[in-house]
Amino acid sequence: MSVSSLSTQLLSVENLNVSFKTSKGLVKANENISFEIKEGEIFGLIGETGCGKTTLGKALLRLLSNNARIEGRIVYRGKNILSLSEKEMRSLRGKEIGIMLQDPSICFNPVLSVGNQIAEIYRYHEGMRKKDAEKKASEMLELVGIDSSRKSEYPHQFSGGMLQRVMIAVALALKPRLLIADEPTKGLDPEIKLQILEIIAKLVRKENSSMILITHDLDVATKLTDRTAVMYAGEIVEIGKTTTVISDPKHPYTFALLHSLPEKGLMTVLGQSPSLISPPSGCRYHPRCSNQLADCSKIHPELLEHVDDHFVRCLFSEKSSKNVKREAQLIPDTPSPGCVEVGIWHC
Amino acid sequence: MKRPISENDRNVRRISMWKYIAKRLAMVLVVIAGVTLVSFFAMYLAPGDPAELIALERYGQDLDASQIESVREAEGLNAPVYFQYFIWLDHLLHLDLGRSIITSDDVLEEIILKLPATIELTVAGLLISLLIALPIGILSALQKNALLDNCCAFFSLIGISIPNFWLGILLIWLFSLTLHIFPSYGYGSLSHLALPALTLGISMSSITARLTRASLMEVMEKEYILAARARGFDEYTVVLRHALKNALLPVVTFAGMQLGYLLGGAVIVETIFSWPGIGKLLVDSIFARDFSMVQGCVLFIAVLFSLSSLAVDILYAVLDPRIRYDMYD
Amino acid sequence: MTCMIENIKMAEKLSMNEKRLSLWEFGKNRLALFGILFIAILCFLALFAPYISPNDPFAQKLDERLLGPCHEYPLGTDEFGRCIFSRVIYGTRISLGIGILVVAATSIAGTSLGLLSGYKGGLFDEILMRGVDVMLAFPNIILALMIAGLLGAGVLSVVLSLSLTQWPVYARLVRGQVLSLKKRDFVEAARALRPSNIYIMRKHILPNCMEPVIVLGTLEIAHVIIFASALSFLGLGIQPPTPEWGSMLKSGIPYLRTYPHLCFIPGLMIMLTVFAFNFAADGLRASLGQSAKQEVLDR
Amino acid sequence: MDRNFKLILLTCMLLAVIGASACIGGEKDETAKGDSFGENSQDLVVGISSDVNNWYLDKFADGDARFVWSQVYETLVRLDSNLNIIPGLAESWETPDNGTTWLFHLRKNVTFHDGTPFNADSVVFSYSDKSYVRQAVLKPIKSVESLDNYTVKFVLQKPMPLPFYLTHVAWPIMGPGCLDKAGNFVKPVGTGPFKFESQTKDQEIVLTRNDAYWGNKSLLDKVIFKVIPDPSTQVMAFENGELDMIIKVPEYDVKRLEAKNGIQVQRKLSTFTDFLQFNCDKTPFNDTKVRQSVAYAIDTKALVNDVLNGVGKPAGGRPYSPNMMYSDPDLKTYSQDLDKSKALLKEVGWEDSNGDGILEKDGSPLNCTLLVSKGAWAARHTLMAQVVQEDLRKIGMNVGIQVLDEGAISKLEGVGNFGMILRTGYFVWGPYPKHFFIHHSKSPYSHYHNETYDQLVDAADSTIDPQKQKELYYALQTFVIKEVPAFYLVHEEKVVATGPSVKGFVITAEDPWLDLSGVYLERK
Repeated sequence: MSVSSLSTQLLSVENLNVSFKTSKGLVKANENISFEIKEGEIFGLIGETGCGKTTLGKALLRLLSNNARIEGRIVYRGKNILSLSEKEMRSLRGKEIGIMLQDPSICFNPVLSVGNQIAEIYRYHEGMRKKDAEKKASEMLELVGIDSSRKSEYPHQFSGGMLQRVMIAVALALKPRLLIADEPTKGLDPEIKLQILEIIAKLVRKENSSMILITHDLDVATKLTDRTAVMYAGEIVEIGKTTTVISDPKHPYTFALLHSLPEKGLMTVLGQSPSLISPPSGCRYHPRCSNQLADCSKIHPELLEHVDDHFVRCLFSEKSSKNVKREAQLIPDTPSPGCVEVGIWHC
Repeated sequence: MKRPISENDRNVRRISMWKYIAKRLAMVLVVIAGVTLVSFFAMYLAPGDPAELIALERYGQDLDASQIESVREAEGLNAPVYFQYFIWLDHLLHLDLGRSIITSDDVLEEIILKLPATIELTVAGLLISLLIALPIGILSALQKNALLDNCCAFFSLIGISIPNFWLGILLIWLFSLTLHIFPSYGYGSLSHLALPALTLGISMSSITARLTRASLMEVMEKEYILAARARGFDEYTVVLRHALKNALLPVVTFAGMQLGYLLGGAVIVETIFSWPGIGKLLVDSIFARDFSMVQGCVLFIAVLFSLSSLAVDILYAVLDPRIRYDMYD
Repeated sequence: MTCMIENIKMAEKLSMNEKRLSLWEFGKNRLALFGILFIAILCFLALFAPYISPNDPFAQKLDERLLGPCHEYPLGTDEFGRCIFSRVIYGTRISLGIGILVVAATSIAGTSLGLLSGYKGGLFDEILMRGVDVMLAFPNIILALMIAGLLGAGVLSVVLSLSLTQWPVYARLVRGQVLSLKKRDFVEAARALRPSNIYIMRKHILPNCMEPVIVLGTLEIAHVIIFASALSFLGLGIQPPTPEWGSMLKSGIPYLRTYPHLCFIPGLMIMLTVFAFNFAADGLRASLGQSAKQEVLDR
Repeated sequence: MDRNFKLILLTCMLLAVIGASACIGGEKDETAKGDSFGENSQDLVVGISSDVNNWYLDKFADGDARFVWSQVYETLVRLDSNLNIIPGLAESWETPDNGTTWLFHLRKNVTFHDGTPFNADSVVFSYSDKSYVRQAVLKPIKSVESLDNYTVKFVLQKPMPLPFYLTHVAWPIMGPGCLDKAGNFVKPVGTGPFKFESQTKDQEIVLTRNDAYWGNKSLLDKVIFKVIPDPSTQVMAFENGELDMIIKVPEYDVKRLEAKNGIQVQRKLSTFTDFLQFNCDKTPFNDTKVRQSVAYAIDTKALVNDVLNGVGKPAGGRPYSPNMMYSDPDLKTYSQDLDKSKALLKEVGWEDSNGDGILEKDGSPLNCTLLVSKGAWAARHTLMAQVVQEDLRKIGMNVGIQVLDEGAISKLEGVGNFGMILRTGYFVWGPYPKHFFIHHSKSPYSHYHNETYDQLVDAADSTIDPQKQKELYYALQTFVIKEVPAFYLVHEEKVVATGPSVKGFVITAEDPWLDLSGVYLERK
C-alpha cells in the first residue's frame, strides 16, 4: 500500500465534543476527540458498535439530528466546518467530503432508480444536462463494477454487495478530497467484502484523496489504513500509525480487540461497552480491563504520546511500557505485518 | 455474478406482482358476489308483499286478489327465494337490473344517466381535498414554528368532526345567500360544481392532510433523506425529489380509497345541493319506496367502490417499486 | 364523514410515528380532557333534561314563532314557537342514546364474532371475514340508508341499520388482535397447561383485546352520532316532532336566510359532540399506550 | 418505465376528467346564461318542482307537469283568470238534450305545431277510448264522433256538465302527429302558444314560441322550465336571479319576497283546498265522533295566520274555496274547541286510563299515522302536518308523521295502511265541484263509504240545471261538515313571484295553469 505525499494537512479535529439531549439524559457520544488527516492519507476509526465512531463520522459533515450539540473545532483546509453556513456546508458535502453511510439498503431512495440517484448528483452540483449526467452515472457504475444496463433498476433489486458498490459510486461521484466510509463492509460475506475494499482502495488512491474508514473490523483497518484511532466509549484511547498500533498495541482494549480476531485464537473482550450517559468513573475501560491498577477506577487518564506519534489513554502504559510488553509476550506469535497481510487476504 | 442476481430479482418481482393482482381480483369477485347477496335479501326487510306493491302500480288502487296472484306468477315471486335470487343474478349477469316499480324506467339506464354527475362531483371533491390537504400537510410537516403547525392540526381536527351536511349548509349560507358568489343548487357549470365539491373536498381534506403530514414526517426521518443531504442537496431538492414522492405513496392509495367513500358522502351532498347524481337518485327512490331502484343504486355503488379500491391497490403496486404484497391480516 | 373509521385508522397508522411535540399528539391529551368534560356535561344534560330545559320541547306556541334569544327562550324559538334550547337539550338524549346503544350492541356482537373467528380460524374464520369484507364494500352510510329506508323511518330502524352496518369494524379489529395474541408466549403456555378454549379466551385473550375495543368504541360513538343525525337530516331517521339535531337542522333550512340560527345551533351541537368523542378517543389511545394504539389501528 | 411519468399520468387523468366536465359545464352555462340572461333576450326561466314524466294522453300528467302542458296543449273549453268559462279550441257548444249529448263547434284555421290542421278528427283522436280520461272521470262517455270537419259530438250515458270537464289541462287536444306509424309516441304536438324543443330529465324543459299560434302570439322567444324539487332551494335560486319566476312560493317566504323591491309577488285564491282525509274503514276514524273531535281540535285560523304567515284562507272544514261554483257562503264551519272534542272522544269511550296523556279504548292506545307527501306539490304540508300533530296531542291522540313521495303514499293508501292523509286538490279543475267525487265509493281515493253521500254526488253530477245543482251541492257541503269524511284545513292561495325583469304577468285563479300571454322581459 503506497502512502503518497503525507505532506499537507487536510482535516484536523480539535477536542470535539458531541452530545445528544434525550429523554433519558445527556448522551456524550464523543468527548474531546482530536486527530488530523493529511492529504491522501487513509485514516481508520476502530471500535465496537456504540462507541460513537459513526456519530463522529456524521458530525464531520454536520449530519446529526438537531437534538445534537457539537463543540470544538473541525478544520477542513483552514475553514472551521462548525462555523460555516448551511449554504457553504452544502457546497462541501459530496463535492469536497463524500460520505458512505452505514447499511446501503436503507440509504437509497426506494422509488428512484440507482442511475437516477447518481445522475442527479451531477445535475445538481455540476448543472449537467440529463443525458450527460446519465452518461456519467453509467461510467461511475462501470467504474465500481456494475453493468451500466442496471442503472434503470431500483435499489430493492440489488444485492447488498451491489448496493455497496453503488454507494461507492455515489460517494465518489464528485471526486471528493475526503471520503468518510462508515462500515463499508458490514454484513457482507468475505469475498464480496474483499472486492468492495479493493474498489474503495483503488479509487481513493487513484484520486489521491483521503479517507476516514470507520469500522469495527481490524482486518479492514490494518489492510487499508495508514493511521488508526481506536475509540472506546466516545473517546480515542489509542491513536498512531496503523502498523505500530497493530504490532505493538499500548492500550489493553486495543490489545483485546486484536486478540479477538479468529487467527489470534478469539480471546474475546469480556463484558459489554458502557453506557454513554453515565460512563464509568476513572478509566472508562477499567470495568472490563484485565490488568487494573488501584487508580484506574479513580483517575481519568489523558491521551499521552507514548512513542513518536503514538498516543495512548491508559494509566498502565503511563506507568511502565514494560508491563504492556510482557502482556504482549503472553500471546503466541505476535503477527508481523507480512503475515497480517496474508491473514487478511484469505480471511 | 451480477446478471443472474438481477435476473432472478426481476422474475421474483414480476411473478409476485401478477400473483398479487390475480389474488386481489379473486377477492373482489368474492366480495361482489356477497354484495349481490346482501342487496338482494335486504329487499326482504321491506314491509308489505312485493307482488301487491307491483300490482298496485300496474292496476291502480282498486285491485283484487286475482290481479296480485297474476303478478306473483308473472314476476316469479311464488318461486322459492334462493331460486328467485339466481334468476335475479342471471339477469344481473346480462346487465339487467330490472325496471323501476314507480316509473318503470330501466334501472341501469337510469343509473348510467346519473353517473356522470356523480363522477364529476366525486372527482372534483377528491381534487379539492388534495389541493387543500397536500399543502397543509407538507407545510405543517416541514416548517419549524409550532403556530402554523397547530393551526393546521386544529383545522384537521375540526374537519374530522364537522358533519358534511352541516358544512354544506354553512357554505350555502355563506357563499350563496350572503356573498352571492356561487349558486346554491343545480347542475351544469363549474360555478354549480363549486359548493358541492367544496363540501365534499373539505370534509375529506382534513384527514388527508393529517395523513400527508404524518407520512412526510416519517419519511423525513429515513436514512436516505440523510444520505441525500450528505450528497449536498439543498432542502428543496431533498424534500421534493426524495421525501415527497415516498411520502405521497400512501396518500395516493388513500385518496383512491376515498374515491369510494366520496360516493357515500356524495349521497348527502347531492341531496343538499339537488345535484342530479346517483346519490340523489338513491335517496329519492327510497322516499318513493322504489325498491328495485334502491337495490340497483346500492348494488352499483358497492360494486363501483370495490372496483375502485381494486384499481387503487393495483395502482399502488405499480407506483411503488418495492412492493410488499401483503394480503391483509 | 362516511369514512371516518377508515380515515382515522389510515391517518393514525402513520401519525403514530409523529415525533414533534405539537398539538397533533401532546395537545390532544389536553384536548382529551376537554372532550371528557364535554361528554360529562352532555350526559348530565341527557339525564336531567326535564329539570334543566326551561320549556316543553314539544309545546308549540304558534304566536311566538321564530323569536330571537330572550330570557324565556335562551336560544329563541323555532318555526312552531318551540323552545330551541329545550329541544337541543332533549336532543342530547336521542343522540347519546342511539350512539351508546348502537356501540354497545355492535361492540359486543363484533367482538365475540372476532374472538371466535380469530381463535377458531379455519372455515368459520374464512366465511366471517369474507362477510366482513362484503359489509365493508358498501360505503357504510349507504347501507345504513338502504336499511333505514326499507324499514321505514324511526328510532328503531336507525339503531338497527347502524348496528347492522357497524359491527364488522370490531370483528376485524378483534380478530387481528386474537391472531397476534395467539402467537404470544403466555397464551401458548396457557394452552399447554389448560386445554379449555373458553377458559383461555376468557382469561387470556379477551382482556388483552379490550383496550383497543374501548378506544374504537369511543371513536365509533362519534361516527354513529354523525350517521344517525345524517339519516334524520335526510328524513329517514328520527321523525319530527321528536327533538333530534339532524332533523332540527333539516327543518331549519327553509329559514336559513332569515333565521340561520335554526340551522347553526343543532349543527354546532353535533360537531362539538363528535369533537369531544374524537378527542376522548385520542386521549384514551394515548393513555393506553403505543401497543394498544398500534392494535387499534391495524385492521 | 419511469415512475415519475406514471404519477404525472395519474394526475393528468384526474385533471382531464375535471377539465372535460368543466367544459361540458361551460357549454351548459352558455345555453343557460348566454341566451336567457343576455341583453334583451326573451327567454323566460321558470322554476318548477317536478319534471314532466309523460307527454301523452294515455297517462295522467301529475305534479307541475301540468304547468308545462298548459303552454304546449290547449283544451276545447277554457277559463278566464276569474274562472269564468270561455271558448277555447271550441268556439261554441250546445246540448240538445239536457246534457247527454254535447256538440262542440271547433275553431277554424288552427294548426298543430307540426303544421297539420286542427279539426274534428284530432278531437276524436284526443278523446279516443285509449285516452286516460275515458278510463277515469269520463268513463260515462259512450262515443265521440265527428259530424263534419269542425263539429264533434260527444254522447254520454247520463247528463253531465261536460264543458267543465273539458277545461282540464290534463286531457287536452293532441295532434295525431304525436304518434308515429306504429302508434308509438314520438313528440308532443299541440296547438298551444309554445312548442316543445328539448327536455333534460330532472333538469330542464325548453319550449319555443309557436309563431303559427291562432291567438295573439307570445312575446317570449323561449320558456325554460328548471326542475328544482326543493322549494326553499327554488327560492334561493330565484333570489340569486337564476330564475325569473317561481310559481309556487312557499308561504314562509312570501312576506320577505313581497318586501324586496324589484320582486313582484302576486297572490290569488286558487281552486285547491288542503284537507285531512280520514281512513274511515279503520279504527279510530271509522267513528264519526272521532272525526268530528279532530275537526274541533285543529285550529285552522292559527294554522293560516301563524304558520302560513297569513297566506291562504282558513277553511275550518269547508270543502270549497269561496271562489268555486256553489260554494255555500254561510256554511257553518268548525272553529277550535278542545273541550268539545275531548268530550266527543269520551262519549265513544276514548279515555286516558294510564295517565300517559294518550287516550286508550279497551286497552289499545289512540295512535295513528299521518301520511304527508314530500313537498313536491305544496311545501306547506310538512309544516301543517306538525301543527295538526301537536293539536291532536292536546286531545290525547298520538300521531306519527310519515313523509313520503306521492307514489309511496298511493301504495300505502291502496293497502289501507294509514290513519290520515294530508293532501290537496283531487278532481279539482276549474270552478266545478267535481271534487266531491273523491269520497264517493267508486272513487279510487275514497276511504269513506256512505250510500246517501254517493247518491247525492251522483245526483249532483248528472244534472246540468244550475238550480238543482246548487241545492245538491249545498246539501253535500253541509253533509261533509257533519260527517267529516275529511277535514278541510286551508284554501290554497296561489303565490307567484316574478323577477325584476318580468313584465306583464297576470296570475290566474285556475290551478294548475300558467298563463304567460302578454308576458315579456326587460333585462338590465
